[in-house]
Amino acid sequence: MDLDRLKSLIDMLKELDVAEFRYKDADMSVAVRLGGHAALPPPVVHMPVPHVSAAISPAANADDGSVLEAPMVGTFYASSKPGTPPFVEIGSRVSVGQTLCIIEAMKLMNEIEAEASGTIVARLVEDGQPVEYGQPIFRIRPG
Amino acid sequence: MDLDRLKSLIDMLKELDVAEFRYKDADMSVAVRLGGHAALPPPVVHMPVPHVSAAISPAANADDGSVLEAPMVGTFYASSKPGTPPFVEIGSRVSVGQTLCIIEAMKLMNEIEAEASGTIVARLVEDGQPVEYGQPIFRIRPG
Amino acid sequence: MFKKILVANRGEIALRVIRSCRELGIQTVAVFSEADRHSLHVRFADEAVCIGPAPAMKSYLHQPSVLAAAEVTDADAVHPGYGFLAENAEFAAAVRASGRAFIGPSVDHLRMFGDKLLAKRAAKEAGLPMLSGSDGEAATLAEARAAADVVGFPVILKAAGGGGGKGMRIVEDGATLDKVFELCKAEAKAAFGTGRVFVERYLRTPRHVEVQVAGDGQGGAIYLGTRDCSLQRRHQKIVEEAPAPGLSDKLALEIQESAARLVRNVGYQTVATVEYLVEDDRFFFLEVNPRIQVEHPVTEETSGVDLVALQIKLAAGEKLDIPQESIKPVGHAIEIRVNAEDPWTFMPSPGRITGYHEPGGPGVRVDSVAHEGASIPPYYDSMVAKLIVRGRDREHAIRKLVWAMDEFIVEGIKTTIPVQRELVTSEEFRDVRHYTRWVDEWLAARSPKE
Amino acid sequence: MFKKILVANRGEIALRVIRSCRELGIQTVAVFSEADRHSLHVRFADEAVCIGPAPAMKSYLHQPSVLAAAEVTDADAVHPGYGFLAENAEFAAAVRASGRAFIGPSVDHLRMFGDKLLAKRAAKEAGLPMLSGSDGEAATLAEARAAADVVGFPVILKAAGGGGGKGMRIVEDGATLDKVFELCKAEAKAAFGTGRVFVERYLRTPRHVEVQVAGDGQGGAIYLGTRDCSLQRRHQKIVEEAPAPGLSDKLALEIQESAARLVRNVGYQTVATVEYLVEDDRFFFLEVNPRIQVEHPVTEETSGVDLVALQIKLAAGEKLDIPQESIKPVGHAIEIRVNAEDPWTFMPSPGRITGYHEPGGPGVRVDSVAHEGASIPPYYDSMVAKLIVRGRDREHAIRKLVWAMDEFIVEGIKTTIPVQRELVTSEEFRDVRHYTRWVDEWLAARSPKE
Repeated sequence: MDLDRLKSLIDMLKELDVAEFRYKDADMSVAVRLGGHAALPPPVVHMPVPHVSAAISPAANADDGSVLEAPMVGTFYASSKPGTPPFVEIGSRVSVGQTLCIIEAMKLMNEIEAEASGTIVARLVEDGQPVEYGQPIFRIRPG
Repeated sequence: MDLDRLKSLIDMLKELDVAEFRYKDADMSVAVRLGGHAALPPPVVHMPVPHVSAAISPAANADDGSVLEAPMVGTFYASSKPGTPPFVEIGSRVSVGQTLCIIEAMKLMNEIEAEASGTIVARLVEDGQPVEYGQPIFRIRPG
Repeated sequence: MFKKILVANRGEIALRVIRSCRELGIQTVAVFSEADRHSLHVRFADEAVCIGPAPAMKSYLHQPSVLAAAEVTDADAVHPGYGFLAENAEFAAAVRASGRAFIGPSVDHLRMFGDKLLAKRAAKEAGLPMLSGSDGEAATLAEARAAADVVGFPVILKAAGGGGGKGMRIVEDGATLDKVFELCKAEAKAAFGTGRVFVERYLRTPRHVEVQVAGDGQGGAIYLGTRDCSLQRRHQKIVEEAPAPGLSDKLALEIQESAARLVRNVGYQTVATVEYLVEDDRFFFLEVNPRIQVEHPVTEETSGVDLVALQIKLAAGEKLDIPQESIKPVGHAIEIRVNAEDPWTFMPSPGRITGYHEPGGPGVRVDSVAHEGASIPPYYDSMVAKLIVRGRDREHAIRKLVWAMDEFIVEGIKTTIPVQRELVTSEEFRDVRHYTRWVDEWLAARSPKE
Repeated sequence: MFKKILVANRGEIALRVIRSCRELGIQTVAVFSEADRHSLHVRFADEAVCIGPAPAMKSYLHQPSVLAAAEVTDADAVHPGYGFLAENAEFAAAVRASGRAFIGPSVDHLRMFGDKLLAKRAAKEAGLPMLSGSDGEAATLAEARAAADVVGFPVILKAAGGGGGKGMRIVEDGATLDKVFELCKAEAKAAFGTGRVFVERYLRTPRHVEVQVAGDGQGGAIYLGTRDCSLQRRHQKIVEEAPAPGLSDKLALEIQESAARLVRNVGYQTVATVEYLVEDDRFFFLEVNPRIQVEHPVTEETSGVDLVALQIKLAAGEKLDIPQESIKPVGHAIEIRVNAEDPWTFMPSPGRITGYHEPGGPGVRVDSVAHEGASIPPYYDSMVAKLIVRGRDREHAIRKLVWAMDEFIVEGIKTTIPVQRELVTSEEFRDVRHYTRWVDEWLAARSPKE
């Protein structure tokens, strides 16, 4: 390996604003990924933003089924009325179109329905808690 | 494995802001991934600073001998007086302690001497030009 | 005073509102689209709610989401910033119907100033000088022809629902008017929901002069100085200054008093801008912007008044505690809108900022949420920062501005700084010989192929 | 006026000087050590010269290199900033001997104010109130004992060559004085080149009040307002404000007039700061700083005068064109020095800045060369930025400052912001009950183990 030639190569790649480079011939192979441009550096924001959802623990393992996200901002209700049983429980089998919860916004009760059939693995929001757009509310194992 | 060469390689990769590097040939293979903090991202300064040395072309190939840098700020003179022959020419053999040029600062004529013997490969500054600290002024092939 | 304000906006104006709230001791809620999750306005608010995906129609413009965010965070007031829902009477009504304060004017005033014909009527009643024209709607081609014949061609045909440079067309002669009249009405109906149009005299080389005013809805109204925003590209302001240069003291006083009179006359409560065209020492009412404006900082820098704090206090029902006599503008301020655009084609240049340094030192202010590593998303306006300088006088402010622009580093995206630098160092700008269409003509002359 | 100024400094003050030069239309030369090659002060100068390796002794303090840089770039003046060579009479003489202007006072005035005994004599001659003490050098232990007995213990033993918090020792009683006197002289000789010392009355809880002055060497001298810098850690200022709070109008006037009198009396030409201790409505002369000071922006923000531009104009021989009557300080300004230090141990925290956002908006000014990706090198002082806020009054300024600190993002290194936030929100600071050693006592009480 010729360090000087290598340096010239990398200098050239940088000048050409190349992010990744792979080369192979009979004698050698080389692969370079250059810092800065390829991967986005972490944004300035490192501290957790005090979202309304801050108190809610994030979803567990990625293989524990798929996540259902809140399609709107509002208040999450697990049952149709206080004191009545929830629409679904952990372990419930659900089918497409079945109501899973209500998100109330501006006095409107929006029934949130299952998009696929499966089994409820986890509920990620407490009854009566606010949710924001895109916030995970259920974890459902398809099938 | 030659640890010193490896260190040189990694130092160079860091300096070049390389994030990942793989290399393989008949004798060896090496893979390096540099940590997020190790690699300095490119500084904001991308435009050339209008140094007093800006007009001077940078040194040529890295294998053309070693560079002698100006040990001080001042004005570079190739000869002892205007009209007299320069201390050294391209191709001159020089020995340790031999005067190579003068850098004048505040009316003081500072004789700059060779630190090792060798052959002058290139003069990198024009007669009468200002030089800054650390600016390459000669390229000398040792021996 | 309010306990918690939801800021229904993004970018620099959201941060600007948060800054004044912090000073006033008011909690803040940011709303953000998925594209803005890492924006600094989100970081600096006390709470933040994601209200939808990146497109504005599904987030910042989606009223139910914004209202629901106010509800779940228990905010007692909503500040709309500028743009988005700031002048939407329906939204203001919905905010108020939900028991919250809308930090802006009454629904009636939003409707009045959102309709150019109603606005003109109110201005006329307050005795403001008007451009001659159809004196109300030109309902038929015959009415438009009659008005144009009196005024003299070219005339300008404007949609009642337009404003801010939108919904208007210059008509050179009667034949053209015959041809475009019905088309204009149809376009206006499609764009603004009302096909009402009117005819106005067309000025060739007017300057855009506006007055910052504030009213408390209780008979109190003050003016806080003039601004000149005549450097416009296609009706979009790109450089603004305060006070408006080149006005005689008499004219400056008249124009400001007339603006305050209009606000007082209609019982307006909160801050607003009354816009005029000025030509040959005469001024004509143009429109009213019933909100905080992008260029409000130049007035803050010369008057010393925090306009956002004032706006919040007025919305909370406080009386105007600033006597007119106490407003004594000092020095000269200029703002440039640093947009992520190609400086010569004005094509948007969204992307990631790879290097960033804001100018600083005496008399330099930057309002921005930009930083190295931040992205300018393609979904919204292209503003990166507002650069505002304050000098002893106009010449000093221009010199300071030029150096501040040279010191402003924004790498990774293109910005409009190069074209603004040429504009503010032009002889025309220095000598105040520019007018509202001058930038367009200058750009056309500069590159004839554009 | 000068054509090209070499700025013999680094960091924010180098950029500050460049900013005023740009406004005045003067070319600039930056000098830099190898550690500062990528610093913004280098980028923003018209020319830049590397003058040596990282250690200051071999670069910024190395006079031949700085002088040679001025020579090769043909600069006709040198601005020394603060620190480094700013108060070095030998350097000022060498600059002038090379046919260039030194933007600072005469060599005589540098020597006068560099020697605390000469400075005190000049102040006394100008009729300034002095702390009682040895009235000149205490050459022998007997003289020191005699002075201390009259003044009463504890006394403070100061080196004539010291200043700025260096070269002084509090002596509690006669036995201690006997023990330390010769040691002090030897230490002074080693540190400052002169072993001359003197005895002064020791004040327990004084405030540090100073006056910004300017003279034109032609009999003209003005004062531009008071500053209070009583929040100090081990004699190093960490928060500064203007005007000094809690002074009666009479005292504020007296203290300022006496400062201008001193400057006028010695025929001083350029800007300076006259420092005082204030206790119980009495003030005592402390020392004169014959240069621009770190905390000059708070005076700029209240007086509206660009002090660096004024300094340059005075060095170019211009007369003082600002009448005393025209200086009418408005509002209140506070500066904090954001240092790269652990906020509680004050251990330096050099390193690379990985995230950076400066606060902005109305009344906020930041003087800094920091940015994301920039490094704070370990070789020089640890300043990252100066944050300056301007408010209607002190309470408003404090509120604004607190929020501006909260909005200041500096990631990757530690900064002093957290301790400064606690200090400026303390009851003692609010009620102006703090004094020069209060921070040290507060810190000691806060963490008894330190």
